[in-house]
Amino acid sequence: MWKFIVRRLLITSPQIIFLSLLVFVLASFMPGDALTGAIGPDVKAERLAELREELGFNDPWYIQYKDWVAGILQGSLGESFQYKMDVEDLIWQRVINTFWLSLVSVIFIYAIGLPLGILSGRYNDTLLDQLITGYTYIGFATPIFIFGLVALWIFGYILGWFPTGGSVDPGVESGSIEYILSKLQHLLLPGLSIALIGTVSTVQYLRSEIIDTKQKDFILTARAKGASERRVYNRHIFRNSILPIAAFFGYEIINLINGTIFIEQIFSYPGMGQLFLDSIVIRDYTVVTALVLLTGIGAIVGALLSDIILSLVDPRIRIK
Amino acid sequence: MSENHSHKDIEQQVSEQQKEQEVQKSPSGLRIFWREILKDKLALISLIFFVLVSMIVFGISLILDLDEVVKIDPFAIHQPPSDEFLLGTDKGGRDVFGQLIIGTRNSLAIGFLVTLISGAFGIIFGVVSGYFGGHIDNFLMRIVDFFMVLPFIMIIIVFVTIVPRYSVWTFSLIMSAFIWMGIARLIRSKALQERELDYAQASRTLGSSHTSIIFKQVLPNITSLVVVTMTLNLAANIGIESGLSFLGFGLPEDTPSLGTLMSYATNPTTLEERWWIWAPAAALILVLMLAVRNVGEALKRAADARQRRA
Amino acid sequence: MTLLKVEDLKVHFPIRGGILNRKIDAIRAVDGVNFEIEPGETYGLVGESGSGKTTTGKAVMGLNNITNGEIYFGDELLNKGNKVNIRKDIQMIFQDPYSSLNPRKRVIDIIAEPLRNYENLSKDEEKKRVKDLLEKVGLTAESMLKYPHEFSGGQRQRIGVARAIALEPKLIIMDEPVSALDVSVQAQVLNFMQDLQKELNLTYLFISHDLSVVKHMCDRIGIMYNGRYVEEGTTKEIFNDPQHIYTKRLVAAIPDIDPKNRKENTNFREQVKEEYTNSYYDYFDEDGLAYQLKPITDTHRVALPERG
Amino acid sequence: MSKSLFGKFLFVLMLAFVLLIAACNSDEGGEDSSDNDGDDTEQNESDDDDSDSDSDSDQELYSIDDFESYTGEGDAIDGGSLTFGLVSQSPFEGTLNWQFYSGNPDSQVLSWFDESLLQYDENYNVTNEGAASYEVNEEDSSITFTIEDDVKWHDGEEVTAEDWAYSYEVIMHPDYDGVRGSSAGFAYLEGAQEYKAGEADSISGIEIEGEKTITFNYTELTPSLLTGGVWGYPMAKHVFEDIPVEDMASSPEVREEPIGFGPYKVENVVPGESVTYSKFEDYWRGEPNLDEVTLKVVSPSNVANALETGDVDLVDSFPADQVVDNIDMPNVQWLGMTDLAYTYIGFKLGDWNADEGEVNYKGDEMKMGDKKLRKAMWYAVDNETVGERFYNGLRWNGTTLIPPSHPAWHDDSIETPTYDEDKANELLDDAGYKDTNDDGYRETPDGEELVINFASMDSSDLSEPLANYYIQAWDKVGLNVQKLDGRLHEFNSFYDKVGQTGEDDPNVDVFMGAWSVGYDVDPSGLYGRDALFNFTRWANEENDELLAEGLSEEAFDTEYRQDVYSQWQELMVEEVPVFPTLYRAMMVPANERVVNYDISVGSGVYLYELGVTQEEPVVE
Repeated sequence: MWKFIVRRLLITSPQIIFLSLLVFVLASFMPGDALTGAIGPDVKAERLAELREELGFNDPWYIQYKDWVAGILQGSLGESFQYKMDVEDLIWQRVINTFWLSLVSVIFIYAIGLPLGILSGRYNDTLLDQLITGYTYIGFATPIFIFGLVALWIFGYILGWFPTGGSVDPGVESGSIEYILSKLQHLLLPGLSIALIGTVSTVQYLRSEIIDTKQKDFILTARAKGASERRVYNRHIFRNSILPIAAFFGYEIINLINGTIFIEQIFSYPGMGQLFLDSIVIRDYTVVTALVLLTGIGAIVGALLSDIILSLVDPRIRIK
Repeated sequence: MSENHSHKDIEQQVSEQQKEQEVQKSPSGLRIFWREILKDKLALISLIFFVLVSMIVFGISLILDLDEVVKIDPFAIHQPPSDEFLLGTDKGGRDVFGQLIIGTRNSLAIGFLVTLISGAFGIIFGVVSGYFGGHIDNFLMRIVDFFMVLPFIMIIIVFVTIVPRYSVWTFSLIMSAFIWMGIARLIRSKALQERELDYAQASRTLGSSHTSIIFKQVLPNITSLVVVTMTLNLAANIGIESGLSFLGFGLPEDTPSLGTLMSYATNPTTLEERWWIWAPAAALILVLMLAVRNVGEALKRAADARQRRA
Repeated sequence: MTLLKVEDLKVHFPIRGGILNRKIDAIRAVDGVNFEIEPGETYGLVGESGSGKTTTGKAVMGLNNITNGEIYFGDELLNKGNKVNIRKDIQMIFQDPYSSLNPRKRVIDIIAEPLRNYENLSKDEEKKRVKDLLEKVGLTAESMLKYPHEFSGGQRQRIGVARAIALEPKLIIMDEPVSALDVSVQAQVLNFMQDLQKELNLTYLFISHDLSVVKHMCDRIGIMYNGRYVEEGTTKEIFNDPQHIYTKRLVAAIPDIDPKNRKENTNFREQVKEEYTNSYYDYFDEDGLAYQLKPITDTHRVALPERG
Repeated sequence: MSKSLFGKFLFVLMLAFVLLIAACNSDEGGEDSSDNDGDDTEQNESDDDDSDSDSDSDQELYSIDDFESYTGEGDAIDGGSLTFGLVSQSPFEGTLNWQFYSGNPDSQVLSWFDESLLQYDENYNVTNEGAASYEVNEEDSSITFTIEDDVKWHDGEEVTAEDWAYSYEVIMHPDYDGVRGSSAGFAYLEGAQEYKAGEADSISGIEIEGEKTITFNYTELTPSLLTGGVWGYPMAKHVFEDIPVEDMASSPEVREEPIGFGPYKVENVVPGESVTYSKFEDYWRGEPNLDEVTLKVVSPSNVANALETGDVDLVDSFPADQVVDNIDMPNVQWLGMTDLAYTYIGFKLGDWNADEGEVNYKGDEMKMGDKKLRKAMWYAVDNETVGERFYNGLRWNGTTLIPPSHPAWHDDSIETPTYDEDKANELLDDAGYKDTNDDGYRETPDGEELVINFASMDSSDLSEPLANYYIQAWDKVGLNVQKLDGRLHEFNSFYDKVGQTGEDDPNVDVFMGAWSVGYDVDPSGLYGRDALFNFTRWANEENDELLAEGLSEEAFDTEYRQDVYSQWQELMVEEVPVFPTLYRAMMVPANERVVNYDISVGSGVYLYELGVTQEEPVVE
């Protein structure tokens, strides 16, 4: 197993290098730079030119890339020009928010998806199943930004049940119960928005998996041997269908990130997605590069994780 | 082949199930599709609806004067629907109905283009990879792996900020460049199976070139998979396009898409009070995507003999 | 003059592993095989599955990369470089009549495929040739516009034959051509192939696991085990005077239809089996591989260890 | 997969929804026409939307003159707390130090807990009302400042002359990487460049004359020094002393526990999102009124809602495109002032000579070289209508390049072109721009096709409609104007194209952007011969002279300076390298309970006086 992991890691390292190169080259083609935003009558152009030279904005991209790699080797992702702080600290601040959002979403995805999938699969072709399938039909067709927007409108504005922006109420003592509750309250609506759309594939997968498994011989045998229906479902069918779902989680990471970009924008939630869009606009290259890279690594690690789980679950996949 | 990547394995598992229908593969795949759709009323309605909308939209946009639609009228800002403006006007006094028509056309056009471009590329890539196998496959799949882990929304956004002048075409190209991998992978695993079948080997003993085998022998055998995947991709691509436009990284306002109209709803007053600007666009996106998916699902069933209704 | 000469043919498939996915070992599917085929004869290649017989056939056909060895067709070395050239003089008939015909193609397209590759025929000429070929294999001209799934297995195999003879090859490699067919059809197809052989002056390389079929079809037989030859000889020699214990066992296993001999047969099989178990290590080396072939007569060679 | 009845049902439902919308429209269309007949009594409840928007389309007009910048005095309760909304799509950066901050959001956070030692009047001249008073010594070109005795940092230390000098040393430090340090107060300061180059250990022009007294020696005196030129923010030396300059911006002293000497001190910072302040009892002007202030980021799309629900009491600014929709909000009072900014349309008249460091005015060589053409384009646009229809009067026709936010310098007596299509046509005909090939567009006097490329900055929701509207207007007088690259440009690529680095995109002929104006009225940073940001690349000698005179020592005489700038404004109207399109109002909503607050500068109302009339925000 460790060989498998090490080999996967070896394969992924060129991917990461390519990714960083790609982002760097792209970033160097973007019009403007981090100093464009400072233009105004109070700031002398000479000062900006000076700074450009000092900060190396004028260097060709490969020089900048070299410096950046050198920085990484020393454990630094560089400094954000806009925020005047180390990129890793800045991203950490936001990643933690996105992490909570993703976590809540994932919890909801499974908390909603598993029961619905099981119900739908167990009682297939009943009214309940049709309701659930109907939901997955709509859910599949609904782009997340439309759903998020409408959810914000209805539950945030019209009903006023949820806050319409931010990640926590101001002034709440960090670490207190109130703080956690406030955080949760801010997470609920965006998290639900992601989950209600994101869970659809889980429901569908689970449903068809269960319907499939139901007719497999070992289930029929179990039934024939007199196992109770509940036992059949809990011990045999569920366990058989659930593992692949757990394994697919890793692949889901990239979708989750794509989802958070929209949701964070709509709910003004200060996470990575928002940081990314802002940094694009103000040309905070170090941040853009770091974020894309980090996301890429996240996706790679996610895929790796899934592969490992899958190979544990299904020995056929394991490789020598 | 030697490199085992588990996506592949999952696909193989899936395709094992398909194997049984392999044997019954009949030449009239498209006819089966058609029969399945006729049988499935929902899919039929969806198809008719989709074709109708496409025809209306492309038809009207032929006679609609784009300049007139995007003409700014400071004396008609934010008009509610009326006889003059069927769906009211937006912040620039522009006719929303006209924009909806043009926007649907653009969204559909981009959806089609992206599906075709990314589909064509993905198919060729996948079929070559799967057909040749070995080192070629290994190398090509590393490329796919690389693209798979790209946070494609982010990269597309970066790209869009770079390209100085973009149109429906360039935008479609940019999008296609980052979403061809799924289909490539699917086709590859299919092609891997196909190439092991004797008919492909037979063709080689008969002196057919690789190109001819790929295009004349293998490809026709995976059309059903291609059709199904492309249909489902079409729905997804319309969604991605409108999402990007919504974020402001899609087409410029002068070339409205459904996402552009949606993005007006980021203004809370528009969201709350001027439903006529965004709600029709939202509904249209939903219904279009539903319709395309319905058709796609029906096709999928048709391709999978076990689930066929017809 | 020999038509096909295979010298020291080796086909190895790498086993990869380790962190860098390097080649760490190889499956020796074919490991040093020599044989010759004379024009006009039917040469049988026999062995259980995994013995390397199909791989050998495909290597001759050029469908496998060969690791080592030479294949001469007439005077010509086929494997210049590493890849074996495909010659239109060699054709192949596949085991599975279902998968060997492209289900999306009409019969005319299937049979005309080699013609289109090698000969520039007009549409009408092509049609005529296909019609002739179909008639030659006993199918009607109407079959031309049908799809493979509209035919029975035996008919399909005939289509496969029609395709194979379209280019008027000298050598046809048959890879278990009837094993996928009903027994009732098997004999029919085999007889038809024999007739065809005479009519077109063909040479067959007949690959099979079924000794009774081989006995019926072949002039000479080579027996493979684990990628190597254990014995080669004329049909008579192999069946009447098997030298290698493996061959003996194979021959003994042929079912006899006459019920009178049943008891006798059973006893004989028991004996052979016992001998096989007892003397296994006399006939195979410590890796379970066959030894080098030693000629016994001009035509008969057996893989036996150096004695004394 | 089994067929789902429900799925089918939903699909039909969606279809019905679409049809319904279509049906609704025709219905409402009908009602609308009957509205016109005058019987709108029949409208039922479901038409509420409709009637709202009807009043919308009636386009109520407002004027900046209708609004006060002051909430007025009221019966403020003792103490109380207030929530301040920082309107921003993105979190604030959190560089909470005047020396290092780079965006407006941070400056909003800063102004609650730290302030300048200098106080300005309504014309942005330094007064002696602030924490420091000044005295100009004309003989040796120096200015001496004296800090009030009881000005203390939040940690109780005195704010000293040393602190003030220290902020100069930090900004001019070779390792300093912020954008400040180019205003007159640094540029004219003796010894500053030597210090910056690392040739001197201290700035020779700064003399500390006592604990609270400091003298700055300048190479020459210019009025700019006292209109924003002198850097008035001290930096707590006892806090920062031991931190290397390059690490200061990311230090916790800047980001987490910043101190200042303003009326409120920072209690807690949630990075990027919110800050809580408590009152600083030893504030030098007196004890602040409020006990506590909370600042939090509110996104532009949420701010109206946040105000309505009392979630925030006060905001730093309000999205211009939403003002009119919310102006009737019942629990809110609207404060207004003329913004220090204007929108403009500029013409490319040359390029940048990087070697000389000055503009290379090419005049007639350029497509837009003809003054009459430029003027005609000014006449062709109807800024009045734009202001009224798009901004309901909260932006209005701009006249000169010094906006009325600087009442002392803005000359409203100057005649400037206003919308007159005939006049525009006449000017174009005169100049020889005629449609010679009947394609509906005018050709150049040489008979060549004239396509004018228009680069417009994408800065707000209305950018696109406005740009299109201007293009339509020019189209009406026969000018073929096209958007550069067929779209608007977000600010990065806009500034790249107009030449922020000196490499102008040769395709740009006309561009539309906006400038904010500093306290100092001196326009040479934007229109001087050696100004890189003079994107028109226009210059002439009269301009050079006037701009120089405006900064001369004589210009300390306000009347003299006024006259110089009047002449300059007139010159720019005459030459039209740039014409202003819109002036703008800054509108700030405040909850009804907020009193003693003034958004303008120099009103004599200070932040520590801010109060509330009741404990809880007024909600509808």
